[in-house]
Amino acid sequence: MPKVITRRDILKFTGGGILGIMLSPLPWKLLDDSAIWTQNWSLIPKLAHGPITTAFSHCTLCTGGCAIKAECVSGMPYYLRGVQNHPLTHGTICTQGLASHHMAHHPLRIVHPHKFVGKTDNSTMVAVSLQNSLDEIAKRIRDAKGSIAILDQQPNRIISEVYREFLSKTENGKYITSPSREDGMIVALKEMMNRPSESFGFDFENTKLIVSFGAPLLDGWGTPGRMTALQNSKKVKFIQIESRYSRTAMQSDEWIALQSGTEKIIALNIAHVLINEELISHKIQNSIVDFTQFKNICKEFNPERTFSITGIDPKTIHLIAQGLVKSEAAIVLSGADPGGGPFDQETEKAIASLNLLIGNVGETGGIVSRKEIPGNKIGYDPIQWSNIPDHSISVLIVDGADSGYALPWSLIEKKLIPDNNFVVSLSPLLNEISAHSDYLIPSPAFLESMNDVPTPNGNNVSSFALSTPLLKKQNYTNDPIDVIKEIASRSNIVLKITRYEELLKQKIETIHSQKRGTIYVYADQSSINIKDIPSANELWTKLTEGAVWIDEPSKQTTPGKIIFALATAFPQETKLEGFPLIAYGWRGATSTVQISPILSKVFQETELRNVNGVVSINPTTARQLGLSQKGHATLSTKNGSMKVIVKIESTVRPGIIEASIAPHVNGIETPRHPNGNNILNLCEVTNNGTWRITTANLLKA
Amino acid sequence: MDKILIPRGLQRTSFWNFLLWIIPWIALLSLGIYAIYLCLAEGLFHTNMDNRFAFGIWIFLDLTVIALGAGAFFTGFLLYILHRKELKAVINSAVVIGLICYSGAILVLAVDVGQPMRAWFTFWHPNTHSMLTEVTFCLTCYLIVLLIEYVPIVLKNRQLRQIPKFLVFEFELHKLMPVLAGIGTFLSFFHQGSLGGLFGVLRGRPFAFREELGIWPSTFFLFVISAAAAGPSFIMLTTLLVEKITQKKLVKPEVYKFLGKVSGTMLIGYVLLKSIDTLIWINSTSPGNGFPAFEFYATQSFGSWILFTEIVILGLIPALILLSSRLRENRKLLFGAGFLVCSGIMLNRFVMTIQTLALPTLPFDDFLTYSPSWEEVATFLFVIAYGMLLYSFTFRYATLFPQERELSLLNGELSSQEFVESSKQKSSWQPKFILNLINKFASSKL
Amino acid sequence: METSIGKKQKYGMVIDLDKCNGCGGCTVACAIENNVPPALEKMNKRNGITWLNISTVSNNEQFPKIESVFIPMFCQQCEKETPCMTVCPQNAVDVDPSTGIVGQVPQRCLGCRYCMTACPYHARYFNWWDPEWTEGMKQQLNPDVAPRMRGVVEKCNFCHGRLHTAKQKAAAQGSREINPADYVPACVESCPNKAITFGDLNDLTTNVSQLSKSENTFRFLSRLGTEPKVYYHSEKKWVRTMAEKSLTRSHQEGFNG
Amino acid sequence: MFPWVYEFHWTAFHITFLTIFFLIFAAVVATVILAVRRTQRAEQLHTMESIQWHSDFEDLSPTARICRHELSGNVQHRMCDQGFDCRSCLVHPLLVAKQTKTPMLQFEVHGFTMPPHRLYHRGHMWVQQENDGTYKVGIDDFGTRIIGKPYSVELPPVGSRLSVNGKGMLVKRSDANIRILSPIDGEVIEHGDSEKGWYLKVKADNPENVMTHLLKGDEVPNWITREMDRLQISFATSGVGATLADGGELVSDFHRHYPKADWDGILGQMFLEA
Repeated sequence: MPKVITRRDILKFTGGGILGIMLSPLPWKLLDDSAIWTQNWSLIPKLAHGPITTAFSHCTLCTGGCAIKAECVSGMPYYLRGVQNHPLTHGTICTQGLASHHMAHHPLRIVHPHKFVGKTDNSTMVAVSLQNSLDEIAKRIRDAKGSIAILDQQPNRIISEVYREFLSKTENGKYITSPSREDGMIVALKEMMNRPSESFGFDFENTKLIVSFGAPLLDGWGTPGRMTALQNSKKVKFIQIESRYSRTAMQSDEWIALQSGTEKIIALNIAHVLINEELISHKIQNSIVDFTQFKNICKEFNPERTFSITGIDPKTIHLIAQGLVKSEAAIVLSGADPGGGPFDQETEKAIASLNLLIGNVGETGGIVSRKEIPGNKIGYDPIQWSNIPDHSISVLIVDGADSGYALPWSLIEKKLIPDNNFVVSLSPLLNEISAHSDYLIPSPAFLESMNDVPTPNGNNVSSFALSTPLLKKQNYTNDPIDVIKEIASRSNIVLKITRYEELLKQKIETIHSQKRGTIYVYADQSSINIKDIPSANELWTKLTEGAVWIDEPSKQTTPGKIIFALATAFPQETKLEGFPLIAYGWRGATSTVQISPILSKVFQETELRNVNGVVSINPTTARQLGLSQKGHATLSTKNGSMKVIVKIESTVRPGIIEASIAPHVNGIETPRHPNGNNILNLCEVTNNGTWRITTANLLKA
Repeated sequence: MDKILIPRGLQRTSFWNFLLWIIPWIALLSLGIYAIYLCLAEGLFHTNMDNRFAFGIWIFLDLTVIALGAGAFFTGFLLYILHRKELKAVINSAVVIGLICYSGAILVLAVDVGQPMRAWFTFWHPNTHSMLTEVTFCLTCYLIVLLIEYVPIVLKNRQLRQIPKFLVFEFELHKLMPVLAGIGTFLSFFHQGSLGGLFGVLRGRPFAFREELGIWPSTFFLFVISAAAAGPSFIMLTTLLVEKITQKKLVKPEVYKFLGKVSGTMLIGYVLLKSIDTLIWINSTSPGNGFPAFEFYATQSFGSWILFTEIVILGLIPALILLSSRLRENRKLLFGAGFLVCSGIMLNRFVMTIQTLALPTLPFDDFLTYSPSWEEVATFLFVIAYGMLLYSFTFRYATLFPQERELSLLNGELSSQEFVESSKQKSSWQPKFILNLINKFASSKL
Repeated sequence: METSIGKKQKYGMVIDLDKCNGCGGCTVACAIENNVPPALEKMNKRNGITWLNISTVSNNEQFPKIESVFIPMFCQQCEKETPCMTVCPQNAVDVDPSTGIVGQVPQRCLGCRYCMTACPYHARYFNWWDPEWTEGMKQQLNPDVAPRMRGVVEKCNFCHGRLHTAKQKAAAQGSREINPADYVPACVESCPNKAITFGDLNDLTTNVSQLSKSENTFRFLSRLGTEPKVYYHSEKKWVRTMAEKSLTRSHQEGFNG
Repeated sequence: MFPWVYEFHWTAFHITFLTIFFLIFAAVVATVILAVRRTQRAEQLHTMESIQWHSDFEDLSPTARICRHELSGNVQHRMCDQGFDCRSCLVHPLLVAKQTKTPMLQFEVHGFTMPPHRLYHRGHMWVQQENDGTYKVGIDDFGTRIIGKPYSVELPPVGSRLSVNGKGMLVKRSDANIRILSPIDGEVIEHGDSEKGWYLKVKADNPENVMTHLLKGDEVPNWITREMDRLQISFATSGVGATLADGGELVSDFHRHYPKADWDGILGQMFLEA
């Protein structure tokens, strides 16, 4: 061994060392591991392992009542699909429904009762205990100077009955439902026929022509699967009378592009043609008490005069009128885009009058009466927003999770007593309305608790199903029914309720005892007559495991005496100081709920649906305003202004501004995000409870 | 301070001046490192590239830089294989520039790919049909060759050469240089070509797609020739730049003229072939795919002027200047033409990358725009700064221009002449030799 | 390793554009099925990941004569000289000869994005960000599909996970052929209007092979000669004319082309 | 790349492509290995010093590489390509044979003492044959004067070997280290010190051919003239602008007179160090 270590030795050692290491498996293993690491690093989630099972339930995101079949891993649903051959949905669920299992994991999920301290625009959320919140709510109810109101998103549920019972025991309680989209016209119709306690639906399956005034029939209306099946059957002709080139307008057989706000004029113009061309039978004429009066009103709406305002060719009106009478069965529908708000009552009446004039009520393929779900209590009817006096509500409890995308906060605010109101939100998520509340009590998220699914709007027969929980209920959530129970007991109101499940069982017992209808069982796709089910318990089991009860159709009756009570004069032309602003949204995304973050695929990554803060204008309007594609602009109305992005589309009518009321960019931003300002807040809410047209200006920013 | 590292007899600015010169580049380098860190550690969302504009400024500049760095292989080829001794004056500089360009490009590519740790997969399961495989293999090999070629330059540093083994190794390696130059030429031929082929094979991009000649699209050959044309011009320009910055004469004027002539010869061939290729593309390839070629130029920003500029203004004109020995005599024209050549190659690479991606393919596509993010620009500035530093250090501590020592006479010309005058009378010896030398240099125009 | 059992298949689709109402159900179902993460705040149409992207295209008329059509665009599964496959330097794109499906191997993908520039349909998506789900949503990922990491390219593979499951099921039943009902991609299944027909193009009895031969069925950029296996169908003449056009149209229109 | 990885199939393409790639890679590696092997062999054969000199010689300025026959006026222009080793030069004997002039002997050249009985090496070393057949080697007057007073001198130990153009001595100064080339091959048998003067006594390997390559006769004055030129150029380019002639006499101690000059560069050039 050499005594002195020379440079040569060091070099030899280093060189040999490197060579040795290179020949060993170490560097190659490390190289390989580096690649494996990039495939498995902590940034990529680990997939769940476990048994794959199937479960059935129902979507409760909206009132559509769609059945869902869930693929689950270790009991956790990971993929939802429709139930094949389902009699109501025809195996379809909508885009939101596909992702409804995500809702429990929404980034805006609330996991503790909160109160909001400070002014609305910059309030802070403070966690509070449930007991304190309940005490405070009860105290405010006891001390209320004005009325107590509950806003119910999905009426006709069992909990709706509890709400109504609760309100009936308060002084001046008001039961409010969200502006209904599917049956706005039905309300008017019921009023004209004076049959308030009856339920009506549309016998689409037997109809030949549907004339729709802006109803988003092919864009999530009613039970979406029913409408798409109807469209695919090609047995029905769709005529869409709408100002926007909406999805429904696009898919309809005919689109009549009217000027927004002239729906009433067109309806009465059609009525005029029907009367003028003597297309109305004497029987109908006789049943209408104020027919002469109506005839006189319609005279004002002659084709020549209406043409000057609507720009719709009289020939087109003539053809529609002819079609309504000549086709075997026809239905005239109303119902605007959910973001656009409901029609005013006059318009609804004018549209409803067409159905009465052609006599389709109670007829096959027309508007039919349906039997109620057995055991549904009637009474303490909902009140329309327009019928609530301004500044009259002291305490408002908002059920569910109204996103606020289809109900401007300004409308609610108008009805609240200024500076002395109290809003409680029972929502699983922080959203537009719950962010405006004083107290927020987290309720179970979708598919976390057992719920009943009543008849979807617009259906011609009643149905009942259960939304069986697919997800574990979180212990921080409070069922609204328990909250109401607690509030009642603290405000000295005695309710005759037991546990929610008991109520459900009672309901099912009643259905079973009536021996009406059939159930459709999802697992084996079989139909069972209710009479063949031995016990209510078995019906309960079948419904929880995935089945829907469908009522038998009711025997139809003719309308009887009809009073139109319409007093519409031909509108004066008014000059607008700006452009009409038409708000629009998408059923589901703009109705009652927030959307799953995965819906960002549709809003953000395909731009298939515009996000909140995007306005669309025609190229001519763009030139007029000097705006460019995807440019920034300021949209201002009397109510304020906000920054928007301009989209230039030839599909938009020249001279109007279409504004999207879809969710915030990817549906996961906080509602009070400074840029997430809701366009709805710019809309002017009229005394009719609508916000259909606002005058707005668009300036290049 | 660092005098013991500076080659004997070469005048270099003081260490403090040098420090002042490199500090801004180090600052830029640090900014680039930060940008690279962001891209590698957090993801490529730091860039403004997207799914439609999947290649951005990085790929464009990589192609440009590799084309300009072609001087290394082409000079090596001319010197070692064709024995054009004139080029000995710039070969070291060409090798360093080549090394900077190639290593910089590879570094940017490593940032550009989403999973750089998997880069070796290409060697493990290569798709031999892919032009990118060819590029990867050749670039890797050629970078190794360039590094080996760079080693002698470093080993000849004044201190390192004191170690006998190093100097002997350098000497032996230098004797084998023609082998490496040959391999380098072969590799460069293929990767320059494959880089052109990258876009030429894109059947789905009718703007870039070209007919095949053998197994390669025509852009393969166009890229090789255009790189061979641009490389010498770029060496010409960089050498001039170094001369301007250091205020020294580094190479003899003949070298510049020769580089210009080489560049011009290659360029005229390129312009001819490019014109033929364009005509074939306009009349056959593009309409054959259902895309009338003129439609590609229908958009406002990329009109047909771009084609005219590329072929005529930045192609034919500099080629004619460089081919005329009379015009080459004019320094301004010579370097101006060199600049046009480099710009032309840059424009060509821009058209092939950015314009190709900006143009729509589907009938309902939009024309796309893209502007790089600061991270993308900073990453590229990193390469510039890295190149500047590597070149500066090499220039300071190694001999990049063998003629510099001789030519430094010209700097000392005045004082030498004064000396000659005075010594003629006073001294007993006659400095004939130095007189000859000075007269010889003074008579040759630069 | 999968062995190809039974006869050679050539899976393809026909999309009836007249039926598509642009609801986006297919896009969402696809994302859920294939574990595509939701968008982050900065994501948009150009840098997000939608294996199935829907574009709106309108005729060149003015309001109210304007007509629009929705075009779902995703990997067209090119049969011949598959542009993305030939360019991938490390064989991360493969075409399964037994099914004709163009697959992407994200575990081998380098992220060079050359395939994306090669694809004329812009049907390939790069993971510019790390995938992000909320904690709960991570529990709800499809256990059959591996999530992708940042820096790799991904795209539609006709729901390869479902094909795999169907094959396993067939194998368990001792069958050499999968039951066509067991293998339906998520987009096909979720379409409320049943606008997408899926199946074996080689089997002349299937709806899809018959529809693909219909007079009003066309393919985008078929003139490039890559033989895509995704067909489109429309009774509207202007839609078919639009599909045949090259670029001029969108330049002239300029708006939301 | 291997058949068992991901259903890989060999194609003609793969084989061609990979063959080319690996051939190239092998060629590159082989080149480097060859260079390393040659270096090792040079080490074993003790040819390192000569190779080193060749490398240095390549880098010398052309002004320093003038053939001795140009100095003697035998030819007009000629550059040495043999590393100043006329023993291996094929042209040298021919030119010697052509030589007709009788050499003119000079003791003093431009003020430098250059005794004609000594032979001179281009690295400013003289060689003088001793009576005992050994050779004495030292730095010439020109060299001594430009070095000035050295800080220290390292001489090769007795018994060590010298080779022509290899390292002879190492002169250390505060601002420069200069290695001085050995003029002859042989074994060191004795050396001087600061008192006796810095010389080496060498036993030559091949006494017949020891001095063929060294300058002699009237080559020396011309050589010194050229060296003066080179020195002046060095001064000029180092920016001092000094003139060698100071009132007609060459200064004896350059170093003391021009302390600001780039002495490192000047000495390196004058002692043929690149």
